[in-house]
Amino acid sequence: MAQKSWMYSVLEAVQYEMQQDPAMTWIFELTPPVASNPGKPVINLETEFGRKRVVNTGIDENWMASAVLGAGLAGSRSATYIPYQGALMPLQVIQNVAGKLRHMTGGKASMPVVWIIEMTGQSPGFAGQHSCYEEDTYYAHIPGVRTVIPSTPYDAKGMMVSALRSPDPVVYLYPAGLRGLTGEVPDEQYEVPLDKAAVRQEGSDLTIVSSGAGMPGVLEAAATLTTEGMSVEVIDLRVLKEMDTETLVNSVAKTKRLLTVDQSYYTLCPGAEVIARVAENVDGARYKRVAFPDAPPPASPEMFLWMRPNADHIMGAARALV
Amino acid sequence: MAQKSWMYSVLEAVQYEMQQDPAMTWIFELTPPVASNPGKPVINLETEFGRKRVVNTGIDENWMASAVLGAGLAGSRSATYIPYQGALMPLQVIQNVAGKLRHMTGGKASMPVVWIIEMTGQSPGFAGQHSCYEEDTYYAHIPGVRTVIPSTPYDAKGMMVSALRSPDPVVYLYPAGLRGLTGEVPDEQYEVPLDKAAVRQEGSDLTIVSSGAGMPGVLEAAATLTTEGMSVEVIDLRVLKEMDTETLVNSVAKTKRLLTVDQSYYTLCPGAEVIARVAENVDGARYKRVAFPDAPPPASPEMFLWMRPNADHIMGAARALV
Amino acid sequence: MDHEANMKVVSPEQGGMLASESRRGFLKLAALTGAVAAVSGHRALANGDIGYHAKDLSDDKLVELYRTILKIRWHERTQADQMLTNPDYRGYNHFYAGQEAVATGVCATLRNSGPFDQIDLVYSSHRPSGHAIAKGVDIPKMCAENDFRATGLNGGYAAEMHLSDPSVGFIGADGMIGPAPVIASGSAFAFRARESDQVAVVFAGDGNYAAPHFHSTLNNAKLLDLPLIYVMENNLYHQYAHYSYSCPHKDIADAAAAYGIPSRVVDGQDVLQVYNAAKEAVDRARAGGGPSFIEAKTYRYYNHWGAPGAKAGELGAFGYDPLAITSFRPEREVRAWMQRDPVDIARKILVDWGVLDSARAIEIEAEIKAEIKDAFAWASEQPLCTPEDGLKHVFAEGTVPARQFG
Amino acid sequence: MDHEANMKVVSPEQGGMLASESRRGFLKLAALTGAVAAVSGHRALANGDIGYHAKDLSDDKLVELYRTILKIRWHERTQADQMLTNPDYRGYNHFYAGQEAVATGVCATLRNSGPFDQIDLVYSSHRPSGHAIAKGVDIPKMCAENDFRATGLNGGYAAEMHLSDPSVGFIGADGMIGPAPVIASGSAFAFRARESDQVAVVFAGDGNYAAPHFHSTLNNAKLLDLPLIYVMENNLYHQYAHYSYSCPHKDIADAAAAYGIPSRVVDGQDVLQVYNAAKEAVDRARAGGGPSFIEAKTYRYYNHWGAPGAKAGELGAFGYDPLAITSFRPEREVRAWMQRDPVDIARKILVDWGVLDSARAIEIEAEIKAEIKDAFAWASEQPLCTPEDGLKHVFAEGTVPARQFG
Ligand SMILES: Cc1ncc(C[n+]2csc(CCOP(=O)(O)OP(=O)(O)O)c2C)c(N)n1
Ligand SMILES: Cc1ncc(C[n+]2csc(CCOP(=O)(O)OP(=O)(O)O)c2C)c(N)n1
Ligand SMILES: [Mg+2]
Ligand SMILES: [Mg+2]
Repeated sequence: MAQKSWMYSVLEAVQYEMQQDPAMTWIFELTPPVASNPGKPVINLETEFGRKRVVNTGIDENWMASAVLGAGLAGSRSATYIPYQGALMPLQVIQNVAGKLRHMTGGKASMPVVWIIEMTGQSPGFAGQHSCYEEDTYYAHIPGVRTVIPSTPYDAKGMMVSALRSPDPVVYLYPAGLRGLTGEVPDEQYEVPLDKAAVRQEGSDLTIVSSGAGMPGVLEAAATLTTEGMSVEVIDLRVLKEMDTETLVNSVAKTKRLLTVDQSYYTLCPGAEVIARVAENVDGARYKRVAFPDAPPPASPEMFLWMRPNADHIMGAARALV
Repeated sequence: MAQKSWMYSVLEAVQYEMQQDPAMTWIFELTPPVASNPGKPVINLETEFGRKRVVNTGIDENWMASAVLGAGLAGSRSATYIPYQGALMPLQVIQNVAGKLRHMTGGKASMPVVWIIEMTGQSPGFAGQHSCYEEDTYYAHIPGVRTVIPSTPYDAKGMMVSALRSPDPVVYLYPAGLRGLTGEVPDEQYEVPLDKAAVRQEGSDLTIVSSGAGMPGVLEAAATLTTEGMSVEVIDLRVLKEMDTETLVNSVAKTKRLLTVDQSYYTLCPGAEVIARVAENVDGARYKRVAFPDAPPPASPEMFLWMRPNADHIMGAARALV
Repeated sequence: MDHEANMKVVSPEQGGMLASESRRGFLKLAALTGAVAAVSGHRALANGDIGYHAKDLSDDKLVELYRTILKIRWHERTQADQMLTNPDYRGYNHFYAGQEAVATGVCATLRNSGPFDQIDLVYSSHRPSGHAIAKGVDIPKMCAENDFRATGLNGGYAAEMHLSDPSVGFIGADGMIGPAPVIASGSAFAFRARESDQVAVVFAGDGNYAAPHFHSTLNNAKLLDLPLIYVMENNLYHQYAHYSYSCPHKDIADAAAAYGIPSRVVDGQDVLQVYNAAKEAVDRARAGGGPSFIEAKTYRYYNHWGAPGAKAGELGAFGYDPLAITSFRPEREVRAWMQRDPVDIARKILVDWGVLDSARAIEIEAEIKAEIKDAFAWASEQPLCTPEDGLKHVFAEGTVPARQFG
Repeated sequence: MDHEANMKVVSPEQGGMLASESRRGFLKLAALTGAVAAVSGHRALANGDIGYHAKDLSDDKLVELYRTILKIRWHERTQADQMLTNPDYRGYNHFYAGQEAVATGVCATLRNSGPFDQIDLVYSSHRPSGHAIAKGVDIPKMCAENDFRATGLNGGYAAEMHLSDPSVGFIGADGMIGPAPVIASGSAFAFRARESDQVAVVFAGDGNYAAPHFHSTLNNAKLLDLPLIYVMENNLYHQYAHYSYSCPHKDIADAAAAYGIPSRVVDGQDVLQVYNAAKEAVDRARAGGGPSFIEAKTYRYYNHWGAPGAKAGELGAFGYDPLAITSFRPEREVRAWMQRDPVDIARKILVDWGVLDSARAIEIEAEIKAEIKDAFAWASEQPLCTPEDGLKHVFAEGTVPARQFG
């Protein structure tokens, strides 16, 4: 156990699985699978496993995603890291082939593959394509693929282990904005389940649900609200498909107040699904959504930072709801 | 005014606009822009406007969608008909370029383009890729694009006219299952707005909301429920982006019961957004969703027809809610 | 354009054949003459450029090729007849009749049985029945699948466009144009990464040329030296459009050759020409020599989909011409291609080579016809699916919840 | 491979030049010699194959080329210095320094002003500042845009990667690799459909070769004879990978030629070579002769993005080598390319041709430097954006609702 960065934690998981399984492959484009961490050996998958197993390809994210799918169908576990700029280039093959193939073949297709889909870091200044945060919804609508989105280095490693070991194809969303996080992460492999939300804080006045890059702001807001005397329950979805309805419903049955927080666009953001699931199962609750407006992110930091949901926005919405 | 088929109504709209505007183009792949209707002249855009303006291309839906975008940016109104098999091939360029470009350029990019995205007819027997119904969500999550889905020949023509005249890019979803519909459709051009839901039937006990291929089953169910004495309000969304919240909220404020019906997969179906919008604005209502399970459609008609929402399913859910 | 960019060819003149001990060496000339005659007006594609590997096949194996062609042919004809005459029959197909020699010749060069990590993998298309049969899929189970039966090859989930049987290396059909070749290249990538000598084969139509995936597939196959064999079945049309609508090349193989990939054009109606080219490609791939591209010029006797224009008991479909189609194939073109039937060509070669006599050849056809008839009969008695099973197989374990009831 | 598949070239030897009345005819040899000398070890790309169109340019136009190159150069240097020395400066760039001759030579052959339905359109990339300046975008407004100012070219919504100014035919930057060429082909399609003689130009890096869109663009441009000019700026690297990681061709132009598209390789450091090739392509496209492909071999002096490794007041970036990058460019390669600087080459030609003397050339550079400095100064005084305006311009009319407050 040591304090580890997000990327180091993830590559530790991958490195171990690749050491155990000489057939496993990794395909990347821009981001060499390299990570260092104070007091730990540098991990470099490319030099450790060689360019036949760890390959640096051209700018063709659809090939990358399709190639790991083909590798999986051939019996080799395989993973790829898709940079955020190409995050939706592979959507069609994942939606129309990978997600459907097990079912379409009556269970015969096996796809032990992981697509790490980077989401932007939402840095101000880049605009549109380089600051957006929207892939969660697109991927979560696909049946047959487990879509997960860790928000801590601990979960990032544990869910990567589970994803690599899963017989199901996994879309592993990775918000680049969480790159800066570090945490206590065990050295050995461990699994975090691919179907459970996490209750990050218990409370009885209000349930706040978020995921991925939304979590730091939610935790910050919850801490302040707690000091103000509000009893806040915080749920980190972690899994968008299959969403853990039970944890959500149990919480709101208790608090009767649900606030969802998304960095994704308002319309059809994960929070919409959270609210709908709860509303079908809990009577008499009240609801609010904080989300990015249905507008692309502008370059100007003044505009962008005003639009992107933050702790202040969340606290305001929480106070209005309770 | 005459009884007209869906496709005839749509091509009538296109033909007129192309006659008025010699720069306008149409790109197709499998489905020649041809329609006939009893008592009416055959419409054949390809022979009428020639192959420079109306072009039959290879199987490259991303090119088709990108090409009309480029034509629009060059000042030529342009439309393309994407067959359902390739319905998500163009998602990335629509999501990451077209939807963002006006905003990213501070209003300078003009894109008078229409992508007619066919959705399958959901015929039993074809399985997975040829029976699915899922594009609505993917396209509706995109900002900067108007995503509409008519459900009657009258709206199909009127919304096509509006779409072709709109300075905004429009995703015009066309569920092939509605191909069989006919209706009274005026010969002249008329516009149906791109931002208004339609109340198809008024009632006070229950609001049922659906769209596109969901509508025939909803209307059938509503008719039966009405004869049983239930007062059902039926709303046809027609527009997924920007969704007409006001009509939805007003209705449920009255009925306090909301049932959404989607042929799309349950998770993040348009109904989830409908419920979330209403739940944020109406207190004390009850909710239910009918949708396709989060599973690809299987080939076997026995399995498929059991899974696909139909009038019986809708009636059952309505009775349970009221 | 030179298709031989990066390859060494053992031509029949250079020992490849003369040094062979095959008793068929001396027969080759006769066979070639026959084939060339059969090509009639057409260019004798690739004849003589490729080592004549098929000459070394045993009699059994040669007869097997003929039997496979017949199985495919009679599967197609029997199913077409079902569709035309049996109102209860619900199956459909994108018929492969006319193209049988391509699947047969290619799959005969592959490893089709054994452990999954040793057999070769085939990726097929929306027109899969021929590829499936040639790869060794169980025909009765396939018939049951195509008829939506619970005991079908894929439990009734797949039907024609998603047939799959990994146990024989048939990764399966694919309803889309574009993705399959790219995915196949991923299997080839895995083979190379794990140092296996398996090969991946993808069958794709001329329609695939225009898809952006075409570039991805060939470019990465070449860059990474993948053991991928791209078999382009150029049957001249995609749906209703002639391939010249979407491709500036006369030979699509030219497009592949531009990447530096060894590329061949072969007569897709002659199973031995196909075999020769495929053998060369498979040998190269197994030896680490990277990808190959084979363009088989061929033709389908039926229309794009189903049996419109077909008559029960007759081969091929005529006279179907949907309204206002941009580029519909001329009927005389269908008839001309039917003159060079892959069944006839295969039979003639076997008879010329003394492997069979005509009587036995006809007897075999009757046996196969009966076998296929039985397969359809068996299939029609299989149970229908259980509705609730539609919620299975979404993930490896468990079922997903029903949502259609609210 | 022959890049001349479908074209007729008027070589300088065949009348194209000799018949010209240009007083520069006799100077050409001297210039060529100069250029060839400057190329030093490198192959003198395409020299002499193309009609020497640039010889017919007026003095003013030639000086204009030089001025444009300098504007780009000093924009890059000034901005880099801002980034390195001004802690308040928030802008960034994918610097174009080193590649100036490409944008300049190409855009000089285009119609850059007039009604929107008559000017030529340029599609740029994530490295747009050079293309924007060469196409005639207002530089102070561009500087303001890059600094997120409300009065910037695009109101502060765009910043560098989405710069756009349709009024000069600059459709604009594009942050993605892949889509722009396909979209540009759509503009070319519209020109042809409406019988306009406009042309569409797309600038794309070597990284674009591997994108599946590459195939779509070239295939459709060829099939439909589109007035599209694909300018591939091969600066040898995409991000940190040498182009040989993703492309099996030495000359990417070979890939385009395979489609039957007239394709050229030119020395991207020599503005007149670029001009000649672009002029030929534009003339062909306007005359209905369809697409062309120009591969300009060039190099960027800075790293992929921003100014790491750069020093204020100095040209180029050195010594930046991020941890464990697969294929990082060697510093000596940067220095070698800087020996053949596009500013120097352009100046030398103009002086050799007697269009300018050295003193005037230096004076012009000082003028431009001052002009750019003023542009940055003006930009830095522009107002910042109003937060709420982020809800505008989603659609042509109105604003979308705020959603961040719940
Ligand atoms: C992405 C996509 N677009 C459109 C289709 C519809 N479609 C099915 S088969 C076909 C034609 C395929 O032609 P070809 O590849 O030549 O194969 P053939 O039918 O001749 O065997 C088309 C366009 C599809 N399946 N996928
Ligand atoms: C689809 C996509 N994937 C990845 C990226 C990230 N990216 C930005 S620029 C670039 C390299 C581009 O190289 P090249 O085309 O040669 O242009 P250059 O930077 O050399 O001008 C990459 C990979 C992107 N913008 N879009
Ligand atoms: Mg074909
Ligand atoms: Mg480059």
